[in-house]
Amino acid sequence: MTHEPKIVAFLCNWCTYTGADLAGTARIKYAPNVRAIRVMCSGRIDPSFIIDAFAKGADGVLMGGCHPGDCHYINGNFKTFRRMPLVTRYLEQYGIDTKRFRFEWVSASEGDRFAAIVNEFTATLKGLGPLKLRTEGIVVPQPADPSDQKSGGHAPRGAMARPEARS
Amino acid sequence: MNKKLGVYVCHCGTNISGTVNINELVEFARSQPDVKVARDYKFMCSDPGQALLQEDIKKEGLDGVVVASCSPLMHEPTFRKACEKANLNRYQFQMANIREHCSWVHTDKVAATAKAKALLSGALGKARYLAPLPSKKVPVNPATLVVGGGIAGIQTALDIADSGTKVYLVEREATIGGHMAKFDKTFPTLDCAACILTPKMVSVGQHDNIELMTWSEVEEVTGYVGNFKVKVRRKARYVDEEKCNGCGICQEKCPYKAPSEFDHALSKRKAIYMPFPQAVPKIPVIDKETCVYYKTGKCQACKKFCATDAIDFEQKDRIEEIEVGAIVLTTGFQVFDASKMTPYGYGRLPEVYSALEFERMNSASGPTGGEVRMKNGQKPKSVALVHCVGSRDRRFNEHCSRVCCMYSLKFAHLIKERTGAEVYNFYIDMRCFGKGYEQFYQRLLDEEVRFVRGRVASITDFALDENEKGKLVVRVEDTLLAETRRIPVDMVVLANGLEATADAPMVARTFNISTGKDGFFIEKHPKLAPVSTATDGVYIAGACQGPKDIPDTVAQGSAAAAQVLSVLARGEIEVEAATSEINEELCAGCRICNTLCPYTAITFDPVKETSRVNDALCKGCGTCAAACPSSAIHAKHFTDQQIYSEIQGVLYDARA
Amino acid sequence: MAKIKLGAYWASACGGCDVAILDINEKILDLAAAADILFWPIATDFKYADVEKMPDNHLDVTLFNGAIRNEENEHLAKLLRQKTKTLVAFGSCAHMGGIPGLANLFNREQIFKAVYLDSPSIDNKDSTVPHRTTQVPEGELTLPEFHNTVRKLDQVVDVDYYVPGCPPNPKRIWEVVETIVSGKLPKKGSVIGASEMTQCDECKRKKGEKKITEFKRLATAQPDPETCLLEQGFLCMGVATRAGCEHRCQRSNTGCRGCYGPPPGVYDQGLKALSAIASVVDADTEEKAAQLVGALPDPVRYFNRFSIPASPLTRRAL
Amino acid sequence: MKYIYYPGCSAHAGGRAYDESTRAIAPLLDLTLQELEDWNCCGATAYMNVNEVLSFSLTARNLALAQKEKAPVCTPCSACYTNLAKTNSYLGKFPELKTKVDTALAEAGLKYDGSVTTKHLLDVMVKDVGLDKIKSQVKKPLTGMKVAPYYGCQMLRPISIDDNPENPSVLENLLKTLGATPTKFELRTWCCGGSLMGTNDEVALRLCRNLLLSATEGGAEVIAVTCPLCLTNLEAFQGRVNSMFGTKFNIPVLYFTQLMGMAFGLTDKQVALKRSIIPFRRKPQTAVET
Repeated sequence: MTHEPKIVAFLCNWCTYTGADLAGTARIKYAPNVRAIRVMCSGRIDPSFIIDAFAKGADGVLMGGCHPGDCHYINGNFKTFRRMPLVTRYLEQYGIDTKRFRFEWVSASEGDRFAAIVNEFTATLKGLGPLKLRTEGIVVPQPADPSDQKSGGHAPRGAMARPEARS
Repeated sequence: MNKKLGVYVCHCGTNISGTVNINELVEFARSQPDVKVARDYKFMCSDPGQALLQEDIKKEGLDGVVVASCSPLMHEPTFRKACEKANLNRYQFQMANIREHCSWVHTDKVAATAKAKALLSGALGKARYLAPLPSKKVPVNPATLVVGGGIAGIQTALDIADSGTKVYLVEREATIGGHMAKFDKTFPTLDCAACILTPKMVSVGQHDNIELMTWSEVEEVTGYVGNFKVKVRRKARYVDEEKCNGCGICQEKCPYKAPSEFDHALSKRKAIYMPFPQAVPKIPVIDKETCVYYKTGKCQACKKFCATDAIDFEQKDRIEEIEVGAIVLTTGFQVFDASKMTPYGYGRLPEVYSALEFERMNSASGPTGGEVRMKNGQKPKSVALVHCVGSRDRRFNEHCSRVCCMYSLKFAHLIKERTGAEVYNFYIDMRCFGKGYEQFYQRLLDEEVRFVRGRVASITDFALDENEKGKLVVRVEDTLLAETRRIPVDMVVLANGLEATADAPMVARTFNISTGKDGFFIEKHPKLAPVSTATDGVYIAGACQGPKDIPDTVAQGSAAAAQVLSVLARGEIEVEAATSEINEELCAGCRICNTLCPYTAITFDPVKETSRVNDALCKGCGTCAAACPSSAIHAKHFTDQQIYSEIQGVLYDARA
Repeated sequence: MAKIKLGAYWASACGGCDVAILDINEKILDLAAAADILFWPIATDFKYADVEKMPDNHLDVTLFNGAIRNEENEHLAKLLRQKTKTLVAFGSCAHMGGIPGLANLFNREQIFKAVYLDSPSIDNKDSTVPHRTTQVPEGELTLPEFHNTVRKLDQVVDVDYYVPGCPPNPKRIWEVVETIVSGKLPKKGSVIGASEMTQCDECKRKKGEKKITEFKRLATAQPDPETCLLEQGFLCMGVATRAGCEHRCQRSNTGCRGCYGPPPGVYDQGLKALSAIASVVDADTEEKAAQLVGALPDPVRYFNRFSIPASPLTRRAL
Repeated sequence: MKYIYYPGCSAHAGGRAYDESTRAIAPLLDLTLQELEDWNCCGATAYMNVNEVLSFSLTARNLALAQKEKAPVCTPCSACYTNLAKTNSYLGKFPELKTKVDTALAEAGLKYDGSVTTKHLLDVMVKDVGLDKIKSQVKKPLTGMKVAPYYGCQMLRPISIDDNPENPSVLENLLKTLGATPTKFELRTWCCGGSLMGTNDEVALRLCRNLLLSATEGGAEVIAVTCPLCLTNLEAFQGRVNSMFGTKFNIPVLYFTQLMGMAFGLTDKQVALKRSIIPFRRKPQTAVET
């Protein structure tokens, strides 16, 4: 059976998420590999989220925001495009093909474009095959639990591990 | 922590169940940790559907609800209300979008179901860490600021003030009235602009609830909807507004003259002047450049004759601070500078006029007393009206200015009426979309005004033959006759386009809104929120939002007034509860976040050496939280932990 | 009060941590007074066998410094875990992988090639590289297995406390010793001997609003000693690094390297610093932004200098 | 300053005065004009209408030859200028055209990478040499000389020299620098009729007549031109214009380079005055004993 890549998509509420909704209402069909996580602004997307998604088994990460100049929060996406070039190079240095990470400006009216991007991205990832990371029996570090203020930066193993996450 | 979550899967008729295996999804939900109940229903948004989760909240004591149905943009408010009715905080509700993002866009049932599981497990992941947030309300200051005293600002100010609430009207010029005050007639009804405008100007001047601030500009705006603080620069007028009674003797006596801005230099005004006789307020201003006193220290004619001793040569600018609950921008437009279009010879050929110059020429109170006259005093025997000057032209403004066709028709009529001259309209397309506009066009056709379809190439005073001698020759390709023509005329009137004011970007920054590619202010939604902006409590009306004729401008002015009044009427407004918050225990005061907030909600406390979020200003974009290097900033309802858990959730089936 | 039984070990590390223990100077006597040192290869003559002979949990506390690079490190980590009540990851290498962790951007073969074959200063005609076992006339010689990946201590054994720093600040070390002796330890898994806040809390430099117009390097520019290095365009990890070291680097007019690790609640120190610093570059177009942050020569080695094994990806994809 | 000089066909025929005067003044301005080896027709006139690819290939050959010289190409002829500039931009814009042209060039063992910059002589004089340098060479200012500055079309359209094509001013500025008085010349950017003179002379003559009218109305005593074709049409056909429209035009037409030469104090021979059909009499103060 061919490999079905898993794509985590961080979408801003006002443009790209709405654009994806439009693709839905317009019944534009696209690959089922993308799983959207809604944030209010692409500026909310902490590079750690992207890396965490890869660490947790995503084969690709897609980020969507408003076109620069159209940001609902005036210039939230400015911070996004300031960070993303570094994220790309960070991935590169960690040996992750940068084609596995895309950030796109998709407006609320570009449902068709959202679909096209997902299809194209899925095809690229199928070409690359599953992402193979490490590991000689290393447990993925888990995000810290803020309620646990004294933790060593990385909470004790499996702090947030859920049974379904280990397969 | 131990959560009690309820999961509700919606069939949405067959919209979802047609593609997603509902039973499998419900079973999956049941298998998930923390899930107390999992049900499905045909239409979750229906009353019985809502009742379903409300009962569970009460019976099972759920502290988190996940509905897998349509997009949150569709029904999140519905379900949030439902939860609140059952005493579960609205922020403890989470939605999984398995319709727009799943059943409607996929065909393969197996794949769609697998994805639905991922989206649901993501929602559960987030729900595990959802926390209740209290809704916050702030009182609204009942005063309003209107910026710009053109017809839009006048309309807005009057509508609001008539409702009995306070309005500050700030105008940068010495008088209100804006462009409309320069017009003679208005299309298509041809009623006199002054007759309909001046009464409104007067009632603004006299209104008990309107505080008029002319010769003033807004310097700085802080605060947020309901509670703005505004700094207004009252420019030195050199005339004491309290003392002056507007008798006008100073103007009479002043010996020095300068070209009149109001008449576009077609006439002269004094060094101390009111722009035009019907000015409101009736208080003159001294033009320092022209006034001889500031050069020699001599003269003082105005001071000598002023009965109320209102002249104050030493007056200085002063800053006035006002507090308002809402702001309406009606800063209007500027006309395209035709001298940029060299082939039309504006500024080079004396008989080529701009539209506003021609408006003044037509005005009874204008330089020629309403007579259409050439510089030599003669009536023109033929006049050319050139449309789309600086509009629909990629080199200058791509947009259509919407009013030029109509005011050119108005000009055509006035010229015919007053001179009987032959009138040519050179147009690309006639755009007569408004009420009564097309009829007006027909009427002009019947008045035998000439219409030549084609963009004018150039205007020259070079004559090729006798009948071109002493005339202006309009060279144009007549696209209906498919030939190039040379049409000699006595006078040319250019239909200058409307464009955003040069300082629009600066104004936008001051009021924290944005401008579009064409330079005009951007409305919140082009169709459903035409006078709102991305900044709550700041509204726009009239030509500052895009070229508009008077009816549309007035309509928008009233619309903005209605928006403002609905805010004021509420007395208090709910502010976003999902804001950012800084844990001062962890904030080391690195000040990374200080410059990031587009709403200046983050301020630095030099004493505590920590930053703090003003959550009334915060719109909850979360940009600061993403940047905070010590995780001291906590983006409520989109916390790191909620998102990490959601990531884990959507990857439920991935190898870790 | 009974003396505590103390152990200290040096795994894959430079030895600086052990030296730092000695840097508590005359207090070393108080230490000797408060604790019996039963195992400390750098200072005293013990054999692994001595440790193996100890009953389980014989040692009260072991300060374990260094990362887990090879089989020997791993064996000792497991052994000491078994013999110790309270195992402390001591110093950046044990805490986060430290400088040895940078090797996770390569694999064993690449490293051997660089070290034993390509290094210009090496004379190795018959291209010898380490092997686990080697046959010699006298019999078989063995070397500890060299792992592909460097791990931090808690990726091998359960760790009770973490003392960050490369090396830990002597003042902090003494405080840690006092805490241990007093027995008033915080809850398991805590970082001790460091502040809960970031460097900026202690750093005395003037801090204003941040807007980075270009990235500068000490090689080519001289920072003003009074104002925040970051504001001047000099990279400083202080914003995302625990205080406690007495901001040694900033005081010597150079940017913080991040050895004290992330403050509580931060998932990955490097990514947080990356996000923070990139967010404040003075760029309002994508082109400008790409060009500005593009000027950073080596993001990962900078932002994760001490923490690659602790990062979500832990190493370069194999 | 070194340029690859592309005279174009007319400079060696009808436009010799242009070529000679240019070569005469160049050294005074430290301007090295190295004629392009083995140049061929620029592809102007009929070619463009008969066979575009052929036309572009011809120009491309010139550019390919110039490419080896590693210096910008400078031509005095507006038609040549237009064709060189046009070819440069089209080869960049239209890959399919480029492939065709490349094959054509390959036949001749040539290759063109689009790197050559092309300039009109007037542009070189005013923008590269500079008015200051020119001023420094003016020995006999053309004081009082009323000159109609004629640009023609191809230097400004479709690809303009460094000036505002709708309202150019470089030629006026140059004339002022020489001490002359540029006159009002409304039609200074209009077409002279170009090669229509050969195919539809009625139209061409009417265009010429308009130009002559506009020029003389401005009170000019001489017309300054920047293109051999313009000169031919405006000068050689004044007789036919007169007989056709009953006008009495008799106005000399000179190349701006000739005027420069005069101002620099060169002899009538050096600036090839004698080649004019309509003789131009120099005012005493600019005349040089020969």
